Amino acid sequence: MAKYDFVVAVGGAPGQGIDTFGISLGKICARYGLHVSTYSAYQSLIRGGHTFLTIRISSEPVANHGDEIDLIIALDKNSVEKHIENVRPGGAFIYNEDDVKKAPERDDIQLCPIPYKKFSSGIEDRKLQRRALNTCLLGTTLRLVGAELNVLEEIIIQTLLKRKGQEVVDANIMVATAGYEHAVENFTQFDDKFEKQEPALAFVDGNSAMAMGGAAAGVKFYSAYPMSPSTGVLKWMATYARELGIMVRQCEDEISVINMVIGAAHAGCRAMCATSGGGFALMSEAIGSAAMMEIPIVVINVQRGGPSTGLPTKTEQGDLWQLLGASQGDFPKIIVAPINIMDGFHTMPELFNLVDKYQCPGMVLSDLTLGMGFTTFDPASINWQPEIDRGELISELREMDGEYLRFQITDSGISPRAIPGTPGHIHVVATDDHDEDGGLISDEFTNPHKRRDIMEKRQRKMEGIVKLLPPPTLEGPEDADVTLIGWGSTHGVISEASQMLNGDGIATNHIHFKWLYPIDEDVVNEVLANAGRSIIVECNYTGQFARFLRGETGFKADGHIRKYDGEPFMPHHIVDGTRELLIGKTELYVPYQEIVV
Amino acid sequence: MAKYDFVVAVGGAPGQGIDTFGISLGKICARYGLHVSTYSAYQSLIRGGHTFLTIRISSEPVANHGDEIDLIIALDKNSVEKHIENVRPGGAFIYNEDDVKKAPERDDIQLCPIPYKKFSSGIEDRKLQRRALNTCLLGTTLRLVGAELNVLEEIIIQTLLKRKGQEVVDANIMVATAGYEHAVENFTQFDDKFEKQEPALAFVDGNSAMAMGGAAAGVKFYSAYPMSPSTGVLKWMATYARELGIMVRQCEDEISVINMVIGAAHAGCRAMCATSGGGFALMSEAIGSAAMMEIPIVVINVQRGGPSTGLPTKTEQGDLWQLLGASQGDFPKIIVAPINIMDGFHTMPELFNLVDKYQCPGMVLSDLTLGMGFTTFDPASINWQPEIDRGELISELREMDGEYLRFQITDSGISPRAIPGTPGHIHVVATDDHDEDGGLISDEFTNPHKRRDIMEKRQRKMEGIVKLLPPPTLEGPEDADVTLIGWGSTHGVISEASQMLNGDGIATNHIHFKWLYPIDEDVVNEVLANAGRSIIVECNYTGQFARFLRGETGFKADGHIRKYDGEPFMPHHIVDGTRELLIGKTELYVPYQEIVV
Amino acid sequence: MAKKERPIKGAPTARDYKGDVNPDWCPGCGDFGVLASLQSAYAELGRGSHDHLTVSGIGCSSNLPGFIRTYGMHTLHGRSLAVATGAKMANHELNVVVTGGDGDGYGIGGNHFIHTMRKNIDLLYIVMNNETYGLTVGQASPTTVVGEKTYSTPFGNIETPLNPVAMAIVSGATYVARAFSSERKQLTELMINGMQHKGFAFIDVISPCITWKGDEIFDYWKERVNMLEDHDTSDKAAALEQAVKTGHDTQLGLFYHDTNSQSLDQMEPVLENGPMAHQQMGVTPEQGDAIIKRMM
Amino acid sequence: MAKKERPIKGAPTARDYKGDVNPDWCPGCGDFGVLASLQSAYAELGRGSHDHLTVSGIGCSSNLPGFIRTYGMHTLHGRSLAVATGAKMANHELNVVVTGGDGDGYGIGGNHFIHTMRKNIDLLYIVMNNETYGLTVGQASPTTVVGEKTYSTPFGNIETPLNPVAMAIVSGATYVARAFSSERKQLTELMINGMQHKGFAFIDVISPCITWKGDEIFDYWKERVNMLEDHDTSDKAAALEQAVKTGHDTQLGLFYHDTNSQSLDQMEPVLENGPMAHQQMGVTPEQGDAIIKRMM
Ligand SMILES: Cc1ncc(C[n+]2csc(CCOP(=O)(O)OP(=O)(O)O)c2C)c(N)n1
Ligand SMILES: Cc1ncc(C[n+]2csc(CCOP(=O)(O)OP(=O)(O)O)c2C)c(N)n1
Ligand code: SF4
Ligand code: SF4
Ligand SMILES: [Mg+2]
Ligand SMILES: [Mg+2]
Repeated sequence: MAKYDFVVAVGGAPGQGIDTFGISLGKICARYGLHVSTYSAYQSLIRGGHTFLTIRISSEPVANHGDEIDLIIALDKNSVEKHIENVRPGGAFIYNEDDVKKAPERDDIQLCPIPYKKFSSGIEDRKLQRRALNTCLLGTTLRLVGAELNVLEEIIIQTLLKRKGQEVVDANIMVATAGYEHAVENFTQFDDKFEKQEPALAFVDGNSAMAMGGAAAGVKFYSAYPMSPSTGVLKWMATYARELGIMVRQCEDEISVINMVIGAAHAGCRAMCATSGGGFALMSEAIGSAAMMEIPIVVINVQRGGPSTGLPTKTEQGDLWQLLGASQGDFPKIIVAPINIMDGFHTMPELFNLVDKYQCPGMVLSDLTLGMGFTTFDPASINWQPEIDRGELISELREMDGEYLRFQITDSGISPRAIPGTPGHIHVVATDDHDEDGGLISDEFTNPHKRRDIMEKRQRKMEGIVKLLPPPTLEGPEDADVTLIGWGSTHGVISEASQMLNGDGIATNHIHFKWLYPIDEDVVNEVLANAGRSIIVECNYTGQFARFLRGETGFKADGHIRKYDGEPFMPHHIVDGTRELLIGKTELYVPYQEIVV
Repeated sequence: MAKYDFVVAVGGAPGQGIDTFGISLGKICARYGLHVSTYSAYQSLIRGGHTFLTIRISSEPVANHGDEIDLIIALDKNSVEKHIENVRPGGAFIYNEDDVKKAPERDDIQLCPIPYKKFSSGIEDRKLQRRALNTCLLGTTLRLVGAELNVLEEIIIQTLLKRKGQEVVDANIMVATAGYEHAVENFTQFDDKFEKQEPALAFVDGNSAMAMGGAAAGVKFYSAYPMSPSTGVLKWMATYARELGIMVRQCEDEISVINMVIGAAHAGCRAMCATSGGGFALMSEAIGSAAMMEIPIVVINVQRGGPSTGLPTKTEQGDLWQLLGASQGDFPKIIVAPINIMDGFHTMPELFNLVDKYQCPGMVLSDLTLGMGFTTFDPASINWQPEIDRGELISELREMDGEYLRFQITDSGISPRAIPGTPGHIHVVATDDHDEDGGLISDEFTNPHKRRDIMEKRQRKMEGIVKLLPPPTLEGPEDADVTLIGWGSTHGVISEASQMLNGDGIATNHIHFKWLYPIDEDVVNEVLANAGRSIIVECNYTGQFARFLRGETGFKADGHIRKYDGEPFMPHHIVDGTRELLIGKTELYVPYQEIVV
Repeated sequence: MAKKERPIKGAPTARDYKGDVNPDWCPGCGDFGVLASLQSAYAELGRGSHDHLTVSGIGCSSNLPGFIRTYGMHTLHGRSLAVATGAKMANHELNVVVTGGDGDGYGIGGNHFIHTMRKNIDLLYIVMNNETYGLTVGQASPTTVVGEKTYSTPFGNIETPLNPVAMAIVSGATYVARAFSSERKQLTELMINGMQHKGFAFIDVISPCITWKGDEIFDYWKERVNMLEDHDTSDKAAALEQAVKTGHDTQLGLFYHDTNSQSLDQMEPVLENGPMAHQQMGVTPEQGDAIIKRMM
Repeated sequence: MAKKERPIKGAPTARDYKGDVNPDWCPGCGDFGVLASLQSAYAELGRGSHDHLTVSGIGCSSNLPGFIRTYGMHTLHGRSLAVATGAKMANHELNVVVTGGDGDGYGIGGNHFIHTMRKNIDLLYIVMNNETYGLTVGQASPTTVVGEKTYSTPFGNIETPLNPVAMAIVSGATYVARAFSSERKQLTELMINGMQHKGFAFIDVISPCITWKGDEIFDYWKERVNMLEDHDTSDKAAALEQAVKTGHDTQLGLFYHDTNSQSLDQMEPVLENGPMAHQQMGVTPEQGDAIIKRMM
């Protein structure tokens, strides 16, 4: 089968059911075994807001929203005006003809006006009528891409019957059918059509994937304060709390959130929380306290556009230095940036095993693109029973020679950790520095030699950690002319850009960082030795990763591609940037964002 | 006159008046025109605490507490036992003979037991009797170093008469005289003696110096939440609030502290606050908000030993990365680390002029050594009327062509700033991103092009700032074999170590960083081009500055001397470390702390 | 939002306080009523529009300063009271009004809430209480009632809501009221009196969120609210008794008014020479000498 | 402080709860009385010493967990209640007691104070209220009285202190008392009952700081305190009326006891299967399948 690669986008106002459209279409693709990657350009839900959801569909795994849009569905007049130019020549544009006085003018695409009022006149409930528009246009969409209507019907029943009742289901099926049939009669299908492939996939967003990963890793305590774009983790956790036996608490603020996580983790639960930049800032004091008390916790930061409240609904990779610098002093910590949505799932058990073993905070750096994006995955690729290694955890009375020392000085820096309630291991953990048995160094006595010993004990854990972290990955030819270097969420888009460049005859490879801290200088430099003309691609202004990487390894890239306008990279941004940088006029390329929402 | 260089140390329990001893002796030195540098190794004031105050006295300016102690005064038994070994051979040891059953044994020093009970038997108030011990031993001290008793009498009157009354003054003078006379009869004076030199100096601690600098810079609003070792700034401000017309507010927490500063600064005051690591962590969210609303503020972080609550009474340079990473996203900011106590004074007006001009947050990185240390200074060296440049501040109605745009896009990135209350300039500042007139980008509309423009406008300010910041200083021969590199508070101790190395025939120079962020890569590399075998000296575990400097400039030092046991460097630590590193067995030298409190 | 100050001819009206930007709230949101009342109240006060400073945190309700023609600050989530206190201390001649939501003020901002009241800072604080985190799509807030199903409590909230009016009285606010955004006249009056009150004035305004609470939410409230009557607003214990009452009805009106206590700016001696922002900066040579003398 | 669990023979006594480290408080500090009472109360409760978790913030008073033979956490300044809530939710079979100071609990920790009470978390919270920031050498705290000269208020404090007892009642604590560290018997009893109370129990303990308040501070308090008598502890309005009383005298005793409300752990369905810390971790294949199904 030839590669299928098709991009659908849908625009409209909040409340018009863009999410529903996206989830339904996503699930339909999943049932066809087609892979999906979505990106939603949206604003906070208040009047005047506008959402533009891009759904890329492919017969092969895909992890970015692509360069061109084949088909756009406009749910309101605003979207007609805004997005008529965004369809590629030869594409199609579906809209509600009741919305527009004058039909949009473009003769290089197929215009597909839908007489929605007519189709929906049988629906008496006005609100229901208004809300079903998206389903109608989805019917039309399915016909254009060659998908079957009955899959949509199944999904309507699955998602709406229990929550909304038969009437709503019937209305939706009715307009979907009308939209579909109208297309059969009036519009031309795309040449490339949906074809079923095995296996059928599932459809998930990035925040849920991380929550699922946490649940699989054995998280028993989750606390949160709402903050876009991280709130989806809370939603998943709250939804599955009872089914899976997870304690979920919403707190008065983020300070409370992380301190509760610390309390719960100390008492024996795997515990985590998620937030975004501003919430993370408030948590930063407690990150250091977890390290000092040697309590394993996991904190997820789903980055959004900064600085400050910034761009709550836009993406950025702008919090790397915040995580690197979170809390005063030096202490063991782990920072990891999942490279795609499903990697978010897999990362959680990996990280929990590490933080349990090394009794330190672990931080996950996701972002809006990843957290609020959707992808498809093969259910068989999910390991719901990953290895759970809790490290040296004591929860029962045991034989000991001599006293139990909570912070025993060991070669590995790891000291066996007893949880409260365990007989025979009573101890105090403190955020003041302390000696092996927990006695305070600072207040009661201040011994520089003990301090040095315990500081070195703690920091020795970093030596163990750094050896366990996988090196950055190298994809593409070993000796390439150009090397694209990225970190975290941009893996998919850089990967595709790299393939495009190779296709255009520019030998390119791709080095990608997932585990960000600690970094093993020698190991990383060995990987970087494969670099050709090197270009670091990241989604922030100052080149946070480039500066960090140079500090840790001395590696200075030849050029940089950076974006900080709130919108994520599209593959051609990187391809164009690479060409510009190769010409050598500049060391920094900042792509122009063509699609404006 | 030959160089006079003498180190006195006094040990005792809190409540025994070590501070009083130190301040009195310091002032006496100041009146003699002698320079002083003090370091107090102390613990939180609770029972069992112990303090050991080192006072270095020199005929030349001095900025560290030296390597050897010539004279120790023990105020309690504990100090006799603990510190008898800390006197250099040939030195002297003064103690209260009532405290000890068996006289301490050392035949290479002069032992000076004082029969305090006998001397003070005339004081009826038991508490007063107990409290005057330090004055008695100070009397003895003065005799040993060849200072005159009447200077102490003057100081006793100056500091005690008004607050405590005649009885207390008389008792203190009585025991001081007894202590002095006893020494005349029984002990030998040191060969090197106090000699008056001009001008007479003043005596100040580092926190007060920064507060004074703030006042001179025109600070009108100061808020605080107590946190060691920064609380001295609050104390100075509260003491002088009424006299100087400064609004001083103690808040419920550090979050409130910085947000009040932001409010006050927005309303037109120069405003600042001070805290230590944990308090700064809580402030970090608001740092970014000041940058986003383009409100000039100054935040002082007086570092202590970390991580977390850590070592509240010990020193460290461990918060550099916390400041670099404070708050999410990229934004303009300035970080400066004063290099000695009086530099703390001078830094404040410099920094305020910069932040007013560039309307961004300024952060001062001091530490316990600097903040709680004392120094002497020539009153004539103090400029109480530094230039105050408030930048483009609008506080009156004025002619404009067109609308006032608070965030007008300009080449410099600077937009004229009107303060509330000014007619004709109404506007809203927001922590959400916004366009030129303050309209929200994020919530109401989200335009990537406007976002890019305003982000670039803000960041352009960094280009202006970086040009104004002085480069690191180079002291010593230009082409030296060894280059010691330091930052902030270690200037004095590195400087002395460098001189000692030169004296020992190892050609050494010293590069020191005060302005830490932003860094001009080219300018700094030009200075670093003078480096011989380079050694970075800093007071933390991971080499925070070394890693930062390498990231910004690519410079990788040949060796490192680091200390993280809570005690500050002494010159010989650096000299010894340099020798070790020159031998080349190691890249990292961690000095052993000999004096244990 | 740049809001060019309009020359006001004659007595100012609410229109003069309309901003250039239209509110971006959902049509029907309770916050519209609060905005309109505040515009009327500012007009009624009769001062120049540049003499007011409207400060908010983050939330739907906190977008308000963008829609009003005064100086405005749209600060961090939960931090409006601290910022406003700083501004007021810097220039106590400004009329500083703080607006925000229940999540902003009672949730993350709870500590500033109680301490700003304790200090009796001369502010008017208006909380648009919709019993939800509106902007973050409808999680339970500190005032969400028990049993309610929300984004974060899909099986029903099990945490008791807090009582803002009782909390305010106990914490030291000196003017404490509850209002309803649909009762515009009362609300406007409470705002005017609150601005004129010297000290911390607090109005908890029921300001329903139709998006997360449903269209029936206004009817729900209309049916429950009634006016506080025959009540001695100077009696703290009585005010508290009214405030802690539970049951079906919700009382609107002024619960407590302490006309004796002084606000912090009245008690702060350094303000005797006028607003800090306009006082002489720096240290005079004489002051400098006096300081140095104590260090010698 | 490692505190090897001592085998307890017979009924436990306060001695069994003595830590290995001697308190580092100034001789005469009020906190000694609180420590002694807590040791008695733990002993009286009769559970294994490893079944207790003593959590504190930062401050002189917050050093307490180091001096007592139970599991202990000495957390961040102001954050003890949040940490304790997490621990309690993770293992509600632990007896979790939180200790700290007025600065820690009412200052920086104020938001957790009101919200932990609102949620009626099953903790005993003991605040050693000395009306000062003891450890940071005596600044004004949220309970420092007007006029007092401190490190931070050299000309006298001008801010009204907060009323912890009234605040607790209004916020939703279900067991609210005031005690005096020198009235050991009453204090111990209140602690025992507070630990046995299912819900948030709060004791504001006057625990004088002799170092920053002077030696006369005990006499000052002895002369003012007297016992709350003839008071119906189940009547919230009456409790509030007592709590907001001002004047020379300070009442000691139990102000409010709500025996009807349920604590959060009692209401939380996920705890039906025992403490979270001991429940099965992870997702079973069946649960996983059910989750995936909803995503297809
Ligand atoms: C530190 C921080 N945490 C979380 C958020 C996310 N956030 C934005 S608005 C909001 C809730 C607003 O609720 P409320 O104050 O009640 O206002 P409403 O939208 O209901 O009017 C939250 C949690 C934030 N901006 N900053
Ligand atoms: C975030 C933070 N801010 C400030 C401090 C400094 N600090 C330590 S103890 C303390 C005050 C303690 O007062 P209180 O809780 O009343 O306890 P007390 O010493 O009076 O018993 C402060 C402000 C800190 N450790 N952390
Ligand atoms: S979401 Fe609710 S609170 Fe926000 S604007 Fe809409 S109706 Fe108002
Ligand atoms: S300073 Fe005060 S509170 Fe702290 S230990 Fe001493 S007497 Fe107790
Ligand atoms: Mg709300
Ligand atoms: Mg206290």
